[in-house]
Formats: sequence, structure tokens, C-alpha cells
Amino acid sequence: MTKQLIRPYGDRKDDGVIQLSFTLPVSASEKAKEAAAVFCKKMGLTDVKVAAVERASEDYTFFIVYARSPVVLDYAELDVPEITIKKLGYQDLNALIEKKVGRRIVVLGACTGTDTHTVGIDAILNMKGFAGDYGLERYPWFEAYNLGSQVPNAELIRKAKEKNADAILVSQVVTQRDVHKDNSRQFIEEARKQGVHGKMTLLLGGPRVDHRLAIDLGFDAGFGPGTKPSSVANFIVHQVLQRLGKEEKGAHFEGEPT
Amino acid sequence: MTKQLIRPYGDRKDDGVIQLSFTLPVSASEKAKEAAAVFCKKMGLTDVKVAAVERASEDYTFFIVYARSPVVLDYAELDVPEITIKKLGYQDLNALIEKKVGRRIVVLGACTGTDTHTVGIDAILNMKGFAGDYGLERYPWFEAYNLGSQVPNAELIRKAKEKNADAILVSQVVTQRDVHKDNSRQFIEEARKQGVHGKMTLLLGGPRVDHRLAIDLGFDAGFGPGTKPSSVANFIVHQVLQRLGKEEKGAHFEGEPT
Amino acid sequence: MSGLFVSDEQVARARQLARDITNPIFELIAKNTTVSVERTVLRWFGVDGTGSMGAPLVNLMVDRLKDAGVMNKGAAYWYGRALKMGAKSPLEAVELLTAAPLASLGPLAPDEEERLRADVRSEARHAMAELKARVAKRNALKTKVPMSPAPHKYVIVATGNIHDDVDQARAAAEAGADVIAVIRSTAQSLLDYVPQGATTEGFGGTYATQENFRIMREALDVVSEKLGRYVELTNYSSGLCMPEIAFMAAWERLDMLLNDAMYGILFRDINMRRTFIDQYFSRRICATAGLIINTGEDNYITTADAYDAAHTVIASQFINECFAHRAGLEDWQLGIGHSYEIDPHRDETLLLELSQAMLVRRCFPNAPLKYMPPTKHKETDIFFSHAYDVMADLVAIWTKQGIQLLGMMTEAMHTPLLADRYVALKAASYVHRAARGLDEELTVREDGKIARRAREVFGKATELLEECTSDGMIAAIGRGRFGDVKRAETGGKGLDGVVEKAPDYFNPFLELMEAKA
Amino acid sequence: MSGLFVSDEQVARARQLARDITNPIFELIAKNTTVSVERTVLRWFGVDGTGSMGAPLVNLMVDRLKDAGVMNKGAAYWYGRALKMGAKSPLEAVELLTAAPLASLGPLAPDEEERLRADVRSEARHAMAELKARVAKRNALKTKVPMSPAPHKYVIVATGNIHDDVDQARAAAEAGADVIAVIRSTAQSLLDYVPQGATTEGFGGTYATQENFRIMREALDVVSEKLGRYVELTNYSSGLCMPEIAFMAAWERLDMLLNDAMYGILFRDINMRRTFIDQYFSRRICATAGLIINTGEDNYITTADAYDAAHTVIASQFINECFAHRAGLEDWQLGIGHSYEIDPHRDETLLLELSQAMLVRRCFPNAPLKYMPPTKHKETDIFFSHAYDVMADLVAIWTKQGIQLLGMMTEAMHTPLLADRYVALKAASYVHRAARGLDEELTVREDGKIARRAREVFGKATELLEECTSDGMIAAIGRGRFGDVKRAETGGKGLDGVVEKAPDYFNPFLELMEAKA
Ligand code: B12
Ligand code: B12
Ligand SMILES: Cc1ncc(COP(=O)(O)O)c(C=O)c1O
Ligand SMILES: Cc1ncc(COP(=O)(O)O)c(C=O)c1O
Repeated sequence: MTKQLIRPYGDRKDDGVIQLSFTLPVSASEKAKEAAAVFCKKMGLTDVKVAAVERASEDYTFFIVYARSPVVLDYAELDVPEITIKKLGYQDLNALIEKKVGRRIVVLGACTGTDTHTVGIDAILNMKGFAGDYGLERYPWFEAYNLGSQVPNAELIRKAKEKNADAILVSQVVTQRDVHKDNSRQFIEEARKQGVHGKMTLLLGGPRVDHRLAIDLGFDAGFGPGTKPSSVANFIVHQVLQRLGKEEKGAHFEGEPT
Repeated sequence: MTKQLIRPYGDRKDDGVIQLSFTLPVSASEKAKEAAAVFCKKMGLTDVKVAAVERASEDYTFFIVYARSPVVLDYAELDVPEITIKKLGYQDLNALIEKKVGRRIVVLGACTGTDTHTVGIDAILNMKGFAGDYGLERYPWFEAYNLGSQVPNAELIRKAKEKNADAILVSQVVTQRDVHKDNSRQFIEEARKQGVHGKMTLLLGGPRVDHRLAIDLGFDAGFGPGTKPSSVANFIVHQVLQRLGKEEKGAHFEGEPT
Repeated sequence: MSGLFVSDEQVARARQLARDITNPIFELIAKNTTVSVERTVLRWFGVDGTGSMGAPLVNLMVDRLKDAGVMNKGAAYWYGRALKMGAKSPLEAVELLTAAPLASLGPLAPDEEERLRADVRSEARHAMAELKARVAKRNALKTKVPMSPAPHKYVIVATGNIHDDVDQARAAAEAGADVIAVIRSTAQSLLDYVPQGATTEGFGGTYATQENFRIMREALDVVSEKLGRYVELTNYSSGLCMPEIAFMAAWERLDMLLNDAMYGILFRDINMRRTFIDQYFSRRICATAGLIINTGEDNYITTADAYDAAHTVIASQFINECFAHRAGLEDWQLGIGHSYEIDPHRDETLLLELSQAMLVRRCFPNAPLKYMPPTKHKETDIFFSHAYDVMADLVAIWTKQGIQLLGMMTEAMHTPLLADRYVALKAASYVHRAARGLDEELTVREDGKIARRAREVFGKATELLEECTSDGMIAAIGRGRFGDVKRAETGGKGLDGVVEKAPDYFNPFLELMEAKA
Repeated sequence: MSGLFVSDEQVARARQLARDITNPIFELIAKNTTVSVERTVLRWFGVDGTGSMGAPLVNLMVDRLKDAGVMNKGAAYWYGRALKMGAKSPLEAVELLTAAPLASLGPLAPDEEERLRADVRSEARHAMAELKARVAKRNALKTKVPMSPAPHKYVIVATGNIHDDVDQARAAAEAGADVIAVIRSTAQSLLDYVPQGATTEGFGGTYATQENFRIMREALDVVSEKLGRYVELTNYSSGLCMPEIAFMAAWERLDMLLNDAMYGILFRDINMRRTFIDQYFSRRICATAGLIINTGEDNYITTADAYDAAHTVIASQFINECFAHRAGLEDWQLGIGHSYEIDPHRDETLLLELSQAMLVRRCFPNAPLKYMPPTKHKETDIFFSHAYDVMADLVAIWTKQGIQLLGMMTEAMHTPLLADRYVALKAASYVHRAARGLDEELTVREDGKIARRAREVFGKATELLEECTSDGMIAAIGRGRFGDVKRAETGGKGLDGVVEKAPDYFNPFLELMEAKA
């Protein structure tokens, strides 16, 4: 594989120029400026220009720096798993469910824990949908329940078992101190305890969620900012087909097909 | 000396949080985002959050990142030379020149080379001055000549010899590709050739100039953004007194006294 | 000068509708009390601290009263009984009562009952006097070091740790902040008690505790003196403990309080009745202590679309205002909430935002108003988000907002870093300085898009108010008219904390506060 | 609607004053020619390339004519003589002339002289036709893929390397730029020749060469087609080679040109006479080729204080307009320059900037206008600088500027990085989208601060124009009335390049261009 070495582009190819800003707990002065420069040099940066030394307060100084980074990257070397499969439109997907699954797919969703940010999960589940893309409630071949926000993990899973759901959708928006990760872990534990893990498709979503994170936490998939309901719908359908053995494992859907 | 370890302050003491932005020559995609993350990790950053992946154009992607830097700095350890001496006001300084020098101090200034940015040197020399601080022309005990811009180094030095000046003030504003450094070096060579180096006080100034740089280039001092004419006036007077042996060497003026 | 858009009659009509809408709710309020109202009464008498299990004493005591089915007489009454039984201190009172077989304790002789109430009333008067004295202290400092002109720049601190909060609040004040808001940990509004003491762990915010209030106000007093400019402090009372937090805020000399008649219902799924009753008592306290309240209509357009739901904001503001006036709050105390939230990808959003902000001004000419920045459509591109906030800064000064919450360029990512606040304050100071007086220079054409949009929004708001009058507030909320959120009268948290008052229900503080109204 | 501020009579009077001021200068222009005018004539005939020492052939040839003291007859005449001597190509013509003992070459017989002129004239007509054809090609593309609505977002590329410039220009166009300006290397305007070929080294900019023009315009043609939106290209002609660069720009189908009657004098210390004569011929070319010119009044308030010197901008604009009209330029071609440069630390700067921008609009209702961003008071705090630019974006759309140079958040540091342009374009697009139509919504009060300031500035401008009429332009410049810069009539660079025309001076291009006027 031929290398594709890349560096940041500021004013010219490969000049490596980057912009930084940070605050140091010292009061603004020539010495503070020097500290900012030393800080950047210790990060391996060169041509460090401490552009701004802003007196954020008596005890804090805000710096803006332009500098060059020596880091070179081989873009060819990176591989980001992006196994995408043809995404079906609203009509076709419903047709597919009717034909291959033969029954409505049941999904439950909620914003769990103490998180009250329902806009995200609503965007996925409610009729209205998101960015002109219908929500799951709108799909005749989906049976979608939106439990809203502040739903305890245990309760969500219990309800899912009652309705024997195909998938559970968990939304986590508040991420301070990684509370979303803790809460998600707790959800997975609970899912294991109640024996739905591995049986139902478990999806995690939120502004700081990505597929990798969700997998690591024990979910089947993760969806981040700008997710379209149709993407989620497609993913779920293929998961169901796989569980029914009507589609080979592994081929999973991620993001828009390119 | 007791250590004073500092780290960037984002949300909490020593969390090390910094903000970065840079452009990579790749088109926006999940892979591009990963590249940005890897780039930051290679710089030694942790908790890398690639916040924004902006399609700057088909071939370039602009990234905004928040991450933690492990770098810790001992602030106590830094020493930035700041030997300051009491700065005299307009009246007192004139009085001092009258008393101790006994003649008007002659200075010439210009924006040299192809640089036409006169506003800076004007701020130092012209009557009007800068930020309410009188320019050198205004001082009765200074004889100041402002040759304007685009003045060749050789010509400036020749004129200075004619007037047998005490100091030459060089302004350099355009800094692209370090043209200001090249031009300044060329000035110092010329000064050596014409034998004024070490005799006259040679000052360099401009937005990207600082004392350290000027010294390295062979000037007696450097003045950066926001310099007040009075600071320059004070510095020159003490230089003259030193050359006249009326003041011990070494005590040099830099910036406002703290 | 921003336009009139609608006639005084039309505005008066909207006010009348709001009054009609709130009438039935005030009957509900008059008939009932809640655990948090009663806990507030006890706190006011000085019942403080936590019990063996760490639960606040006021909770232990009120739960006891409730379980014994005697809370309907009012905690003040039982407090009086305890004193009669010889309690020497609030603490002893609690011990006595938690020990006593309340249910079986019959009434005293009529004259004794009378004396009991008289004694308790006089103690209440003293407690009230002490509160007033604390408020006077705040006002004295405010006159000594006056605030800078409006819009008052309001920034949020939310580290989760009160000591870091102080650090950041101080920095913000030095950078030009006029109001510091400490936002609460995500879960707090669902707690049916107020945590105790200084706290150092919270998510998305810091717990609202009386001690945290004290620590922060103390720090800001020092900063205010140092800067020669009074810096206000605010916190959030919405939730299951509205009245208690209002009391703590008043006692600790806070200057403002987020206090909305419906936020808890819509955005925290707290029971309607509970919220309506609690908000009344908490607002009575705000009125008495001269606290400025902030309402939360801005939240509606984070769940509903800001363009489509613009009228729900106006309708709700009239209702919130009415609830406030009927709790004794004066216009200068009404930080009526609205915001700059229209999707920036639409055309002519500045015209639309000006229209909305001017309409709010026109409807509430004497209220300070509380203007919120863009949040929902903020991007992780901090440079764009910063530019977006600058336009909100412009609308704020142009339409003479009293209180402006400054947008943060990192809104779409995390609670503000120290530097984010600095950047926002510097930009807002510039925009305010640059655009001050703009309104006097310009006349908005009554036949233009701004005016037409304002009339359209006001018209729809009036229709919604009419719907609420005819079908009732509860039905309207049931239909998701506000913020697209549907709630049922008996749903949500905290309904079990509502108790119908007995005929001889006793609450001397309420008496005092309603008397002066 | 922005205000009228002053009466039509007052504006007409200012125009008349400008005409009186320029009269004596047009006498000077009529009497003299310059080396760069004559070089332009030769270029137009197709003389291209460089000599052995790398100097452009046109320079070698014109210097030769000048040294021989025969340039006063016009390079066209000598070009004709060369053809008569049997030159088969422009190149041969140069060789012949540089060889011939010009001084001693007497005139031909009258009828021969006549025929020579006739032949040269017809060649000139063909050359003119070819230029027109190229211009037509540009206009065709412009109609095929029309531009987006004004303000046209103008950004600068300045890497010093034309190939990097192309890269960045393409990126800028994709990010929304409507106009690409390639700024020149710092020294170029002082060169009395135009460098040749594609260049890859420059300081603070890239050399303006015909090849660089071609490369960039070609790249932008591709981008325009791709985006279905025409992207304009501009460069800078001020300096010692104004007419030549204007010709190259016209030939290479540029759309705009920075072209000011006085910039060279004030900001490059180029001799007055030289500049006045050069600007006339260069503007004739712009008029013929349908190039939009940009004047440089914005520069005045980088050296002088923007508040104090506001009137000098207006006065100069009337003068620049008059010079332009008298060179055959029409209103739609006048990108009259002004800028948002008032110190942001002052109060009410938005009012002041609006006042100034509206006044310029009012004085030049049919000109596109070229609005410049804040530069001098930009801070190295990129977040502040970005906010500062956003306010300029607002004024630009509000006051309907035709061309808006976008401010860069790193203005105080370096020439724009690729990302800086992206950030500026994204913000400007948002502000333009948000505020479009604002002007129609508002009426500026004629008795307000904005109007009063506008009248004050206009009044002072008229006084300055009166001073220039009575004492003459040259005296006024000598007093440093414009941009606080003092220049003397015989000072500065390039005076030696000015030569008085002989009675039989011959310049067929000038004839053609003046004829159609
Ligand atoms: C709207 C909003 C609110 C509203 C919420 C109303 C509601 N019922 O949802 C209100 C005003 C009530 C609110 C309150 C608070 N908020 Co809030 N809020 C926001 C805001 C402005 C927008 C969030 C939003 O709606 N985005 C739009 C949706 C569509 O995007 P999304 O959530 O990312 O969802 C998309 C994808 O992520 C994905 N997705 C999301 N979930 C799921 C789930 C599945 C299964 C799938 C497949 C996909 C998926 O699909 C969606 C569509 O593409 C953000 C700031 C911002 N601009 O992001 C702050 C923000 C999220 N809030 C924040 C905070 C701190 C709070 C408070 C705790 C503050 C306080 N103490 O008062 C409170 C309490 C909240 C609580 N207890 O949880 C912080 C969180 C900080 C952090 N990173 O931890 C933010 C980031 C603001 C900030 N910078 O401080 N908030
Ligand atoms: C005003 C200005 C101009 C004016 C200059 C008018 C004039 N006669 O001065 C005009 C419009 C003509 C101009 C033209 C150009 N400019 Co210019 N200009 C600026 C601008 C906006 C402000 C500079 C200024 O006046 N600052 C105010 C003064 C007071 O500050 P100062 O110079 O730093 O001076 C202070 C201190 O540095 C110190 N000091 C300075 N000199 C000295 C000397 C001594 C001895 C001492 C003691 C102290 C001292 O004291 C002063 C007072 O505190 C800057 C951007 C910016 N905001 O900085 C660009 C800028 C400097 N220009 C720039 C460029 C590229 C140009 C051009 C080359 C562009 C072009 N190709 O057309 C041209 C040509 C200039 C040339 N050939 O040199 C770039 C330089 C990039 C770089 N780092 O190399 C800048 C940074 C803009 C940008 N971001 O691209 N410019
Ligand atoms: C009126 C009001 N109360 C309270 C809050 C915060 O509530 P909580 O602390 O429950 O997140 C908000 C949120 O902005 C609000 O607008
Ligand atoms: C009218 C005009 N011409 C030319 C220039 C640039 O001139 P130079 O290339 O000499 O720096 C400017 C600078 O902005 C200008 O305004």
C-alpha cells in the first residue's frame, strides 16, 4: 500500500501550522507569555508564536498560539471500519420487513438515568423525525414506544421484555465526567441481569457517542450527532434479519452509504 | 526554590484541557475525523475529542479539537529577564537629559526595506505619539527625524552618521517568511560595515519583535506590540548615559516598571 | 424605537385571558399544601441540619406528620405544639414530635390553641424580620457598589464543585460578568429534599444547597467590593423543592432565582398540582425578599421549533406573569424568559428574532426580561457558534433586555470552560458598547416583515390563551401546547406530596406574606 | 431604509467641486505621457517576453526611446517606424528600434507619416477587437453561471506562490467566496517593470504577472463552472505600472482591479504627476474592458484616525469618482472604497459605522461600493477579532454593499490561512442570510445621532473639497489632508518616467478609447 503522508495545512502545503488556545493559572505578564511558549515547545511544537496573552482574570491568563507541529501522518495506513450496506428508502424498508420478517418490529426507546434530553431520542422515534427524515413511529412496520426521559435502566429493560421488543434505544446526552458511560455500563449490566443482552438489539446514541464507543460498552451499535432515523431503522431491520438467520452476520450498517 | 507546577485550566484545576484547530489536506469523512484524532494523540494528547469536522473544501477539512495535554510546567523555574529601572515621566526625563547629557539626543527612525508600515514608527516618533503618550518629536530634549517607510538600510545608516545620531530606530512590520529577520540582519551587517554598530544605540521594533529576538539579531533592544514612546525614550536616555560613562552598564530598561 | 405592533387593548385582553386561566388554579392552590411548603415553614423557624441517616430534619419531621395524616393542619401548628410540650429549640421540637403519637394527640382547649397560634405567629414575625434584615444587607451593598447598565451579562458556572465554581465565578466577574448562575446537578430537581452542606461532586452542575449558596454569595460580595460593581448571584428553584430553595436563596441573599410556574411540569415531569402549589409559595418568598425571578419559556423552543412555537412563548409569558403578580411579585422582579433560537440556516432570522424580542418588550414594557442565547442550533464549530452568539448580543442590547445570558461558543459540547466565558464576555461587552442607543435611532416600519410577523405571533398567542381559558390550562398542557410536551394532571413525580388543607390549616408565614399583598 | 441625511443639492455641489478640483489635473494628463503608458501601448501591440538580461522587452524599448529623447512622439509611432523598416513581428520591431540611431532618424514625408499612422491605427483597431473578444468571453461565462447576490464576499489569497494561491482560491470559492483577490508581494508596486511568468516567491503576497493572472483566472473558470456560480478575480494595479497591469488584467479577463487615483502617491510615495497620468490611461482600459475598479479610501483611516478622518474618505471618494467618470468608467464599475475601522473601544461605534456606510451609500447610490473590514484595531485575540468582523458583516448587508472584503480573525498576525477564510466565509454567509432585507424594515431618524454624525461628516468633507478647489489638490496633499500623509509634487518615485508629449504625439489606443467616450 503506497503511503499518503499528510501534515496540517496552514498557509502552504505541509507547513504543519496549527492553532491552540488554553488557560494557565498565572497572571498575565511577560513571564506568563514565556510559560505558554515553553508549554507548547514541551508538546513538541516549533515556530511557536504566542499571539495573544489575555488577562482572563487576576489569576488566569488565556493564550492563543500559532505553531508548527512536526507530526506526520500516513493517511493510507488508517483504517476506519465503515462496512456499509445499501440503505433502503422508507417504502422499500417497510416492504422488506413485511416480506422477510412478516410482523411489525418492536422497539422501545428512552433517555435514561437522570438525563432529560429527549430531543435526540424523539428525533429518532417520533412521527416528525429529524431533518425531514421520518421517525420510527411513522413506519407502519415498526411498533415504536418512546418512554421519554429520566427512565431508570431497569424499568426500560423490564418494559422491553413485556413488549418482547426487538430493540432497545438508549439516549445519553449529558456527558460531563463521562456520566453517560457509567450509565451505559449500568444499562448493559442490567441487560445481562435480565437476560436480554445478546437477544435484543441494543443501541446507544447521543452527541458524544460513536460506534466504537458503543461497541466497547457492550451495545450492538452507536449513533452520533446528526443521525437520521432511517439509518437507525435500516440498521435494526438487518439486525433482526440476522437474528432470524435470514441474513449472514457481520454485515452491519453504519452511516449513510457512500 | 519551591516548585510551582502548573497545567492548563479548562473546567477544573490541572485538567490540562486545551483547544486546537487545524486543517488537513483530506476530504471530510469518518476517516478524516479519525486522522485528526490520531494526529492529536501523536502529539501526546489524551481524551481527544474531535469536536468539529468542517468541510473547508473538497480537498481540505478543518478540525476543532478539545483534548488534555499531559505537559506539566514548573513556573518557578522559568526566568524571563525583566531588569526594569524606574521609568521617568515626560518632564523629568527632559530634565535628566538637560542635566546629565547637556545636549539634545539625536535619533533617526524609519520603516526599512520594502516595508511601508509607518504607523508603528510614527507612533514612536511623531508628536502625536501613541495611546496618549507623546512621541519623541514632542520632547524638547530629543532631536527626532522620521524618514518614513521603504528606506534602504544603507541610506538610513548614512543619514544617521551625517546627523551623528545617538540612536537608530528600525521598524519591521511585514514578517512573512521571516523577511523582517533577513532585513534586520542585513541592517546590522550594514551597521558593522559603516562602523556604527556598538557606537549608536540600535533599536528594532514591530508587532513580531521582542527583546530577545532583537538582541539575537545584534540590536541593543527590541520593542513589540503596544510599545509606548516614553518607554523607548527612557531606554535611549539610559543607553546614552551609559555610553557617556555616566551610568553603569547592564541596567537596561524593558517595558513598564512593575 | 421598536414598533408597537399591537394595540394596548389587545395586550390588555391577553392579560385578562391569563387571569381567567389562572383562576381555577388559584382555587387549587388555596385548598392544598405540599411537603415542600411545610418543610419551608420549618426551615424558616430555624429547623436545620440532617438526621442520623443524613436526611434533612425537615424531611424527617414533615414525613412523620404526613404519615400520621396530620400535615393538613400545617407544620407550623405542630411546631407550636412541640414548643408547648416544652421544646427549647427547633431541634428539640423535631425530637419531641418525631417521638410523640401525633395521630392520637387531640386538639388543645380553644384558648390554648389560640395562644399557641399567637406565640407561633410572633415567632414567625421575628423570623420574617430576620429575613428582611438579611435582604436589607444585600440592598445596602447594591447601593454602595451599583451594577453596570443593562443588559446584565449573565454567565453560568457548572463545575460540579462549589470551590471550583467560586474560582470561576470570580474570574467571570473580573472579566465583566454582572450575574453568576450556578446551575444544578442534573438530578437535583427530581430530589424531594435539598442536599446539605458544601458539595464537590455534581453532573452538569453543582448541587443547590444552602451552604453552597452562602459560600458563593460571600465570595461575590468580596468581588463586588473589589470591583466597585455589584455582581448578582442566581440559582434554580424549579423541581420538587421550589419553596425550600426559594427560602434558602432569600436567606442567603441571592439576587435572582430561576422560578417558572410550569418548567417543572414540562421539562422535569413533575406533577402539575404539586408544581402549581409549590411555585405559589416560592414566589411569595421571592416577592417578600425582593428576588428577581427568571421564567423558562426559552426552554419551549428547544423542544419545539422556535419559529413554529414562537406564539407559545408569548402565551406562556402572560400566564407566568399573572402567576407572578398574584404571588405579589412586581414588574421589576419579572425576568421573563425568551431566546434567540431560530434555526440559523433559515433566511432573515435576524428580522424574525428582532420581531420576537421587540414583541416581548412591547408586551412587558416594565419587566427586565431575561434573554437567552442560541443553544439548540449551536454547532461544534466554535467559531461559527461565537459569530451566532454575537448576533444575539446585538438583539439583546438593541431591544433593551435587562438580563442577558451569554451564549458560549462550546455550547454544543460541554459546560463552559473558564476561557469560554472570557471570550463571550469580551464579545458581549464590545457589542453592547457598540450598539447602545441603536433603538432610539431607528423606527421599525409597521408595514414591514418584522411588524407583520409580530402581529401574526401575537394573534396566535391570543388564540392559544383563549383555548386555555375555555378548555383549561390542564387540558392545554395535556395536548402538548407548550414545548410539544404532553403531561397529565395526575401524572409525573411528587403528587403524593400534595395534601388538602384542614379547615384549621395554619401557616403564619403565608398569612404575613399575603397580608402585605 | 437608511436616511437621506443631506439634500440632493448638497451632493450635487460636492460633485461639482470634485470636477473643479480635477480640471487642472486633466490638463497635466493631456500634456504628458509616461514610460508605463508607452510600455502599455507596446504590450497591446503584442510586444511580450524579456530580453537577455531578463528585463521585459517593453522596458528595453521604451527606455531606449526615452534615452534618445524621442518617447514624446509616442511608442506607437516608433513601432510604426519599425514596421516601415520591415519588421515582421513585434519582436523584430524591438530589435530594429533598439539598433537604429533613433535620435537622428528624421520625420518621414508627410504622406508617409500619414500612412504610417493609418496602418498603426488599423493594427490598433485589431488589437482592440481582440481585447473586446476576450472580455466578451468573460461576460458570456458570467451570464451562463451568474454570481450570487451582493454583498459579494471578497477574500484575499497571499501565499507568495501562485500554485498555492490557486489551491487556496479554489478552496475559498467552494466555501462561498464570490471574489478572489491575489495580493501582491510587498515590493512590487515600487518596481518600474512588471515581472514575467509564473512566480513562486513573494512576501506578503504574490507578484502580479500576466502569467499568474492567466493561471488564476483559468482555475477560477473551472471552479465557476463546477459551482454553477461565477467567481470573480481581482488584483492590484496601483504603483509604477498601473496602466500595464490594467492592460494585463483586461487581457486575462480579470473582473476587478484595485485602482485608485491617489493610493500610490500616499501609501507608496510614488510621484503625483506620474500617478495621475498613469491612473488615467489605466482607468481608460478598465472602462473599455468593463473592469470594476476598487478605490482605496479605506487606507486613509489606517494611518489617520477613522473617527477624525471620516470626512477625508468622503471627499476623496468624490474626487476618485470624478477621475473615474472622466476616464469613461460608469457607475456600475465604481467599487468605491470605505471601511469599518473605528476603534472598537469607543462608544456607539455601530452607530458611527452605520452612519458612515449609509452616507457613502447615499452619496453614491448607483455604485457597487467596496466595503473593507476592520484591520488596524484587530487584536491577536482571534475570538474577539472574529466577533468584530461579524459586526462589519452586518453593516455590509444592512447598507447594501456591493463588494465586501471579509475580515480575517488572524488579521493582526499573518496573511490568511486557509481555515481563516473558511471561518470568515461561514460567518458572513450566516450574517448576510440572517439580515438580508433589514434596511427595508427600518427608518433612520433624521434627528438622531446617526443622521447628525452623517451631516457633520458630509459638511467637513465639503469644506475639504472647497479647500482643494481653492488651493488645489497638490497643496491639499502637501498638507497631509488625506491619510495624514504629506507628499510634494516633485517628490516620490517615478517622476523621471514622465515625459511631455510632442505636438505630434501618437497613441491610437488612447484615441480609440477617448473616441467612444
Ligand atoms: C435542548 C437542551 C436542553 C433542554 C432539554 C429539553 C429536552 N426535553 O430535551 C433543557 C433546556 C431542558 C436542558 C436542560 C439541561 N441541560 Co441541556 N441542552 C440542550 C441543548 C441546547 C440541545 C440538545 C438537543 O436537543 N440537541 C438536538 C438533538 C437532535 O441532538 P442530539 O441530542 O445529539 O440527538 C441526535 C444524535 O445524537 C442522535 N441520538 C441521540 N440520542 C440517540 C439515541 C439513539 C438510540 C440513537 C440511535 C440516536 C440518538 O440522534 C439525534 C438526531 O440526530 C444542548 C446543547 C447543544 N446544542 O447540544 C444542551 C446540553 C446537552 N445540556 C446540558 C446541560 C448541562 C443541561 C442541564 C443539566 C443544565 C442544568 N443543570 O440545568 C439541564 C438538565 C438536563 C438533565 N437533567 O438532563 C449540557 C450537557 C453538558 C455535557 N456534555 O455534559 C449541554 C451540552 C449544554 C452545555 N454546553 O452545557 N437542556
Ligand atoms: C495599517 C496596515 C497597512 C497600511 C499601512 C499604512 C502605513 N503607512 O503604515 C496599508 C493599507 C498601506 C497596508 C499595506 C499592506 N499591508 Co498591511 N497592515 C496594516 C495593519 C492593518 C495595521 C498595522 C498598524 O498600523 N498597526 C498599528 C501600529 C501602531 O502597531 P505596530 O506596527 O505593531 O507598532 C507598534 C509596535 O510594534 C511598536 N513598534 C513598531 N515599530 C517600531 C519600531 C521601533 C524602533 C520601536 C521602538 C517600536 C516599534 O510600537 C508601535 C506602537 O506600539 C496590519 C494588520 C494589523 N492589525 O496589525 C496589516 C499588516 C501588517 N499588513 C500586511 C500586509 C501583507 C500588507 C501588504 C503587503 C498587503 C499587500 N500586498 O497589499 C501591503 C503592503 C505593505 C508593504 N509593502 O509593506 C500583513 C503583514 C503580514 C505579515 N505578518 O507579514 C498584516 C499583518 C495584515 C495581514 N494579516 O495580512 N497595511
Ligand atoms: C426556569 C428554569 N428552571 C430550572 C432550570 C434548570 O432545571 P434543572 O436544575 O432541573 O436542570 C431551567 C433550565 O434552564 C429553567 O429554565
Ligand atoms: C487601492 C489600492 N491599491 C493597491 C493596494 C495594494 O498595494 P501594494 O500592492 O502596493 O501593497 C491597496 C492596498 O490595500 C489598495 O487599497
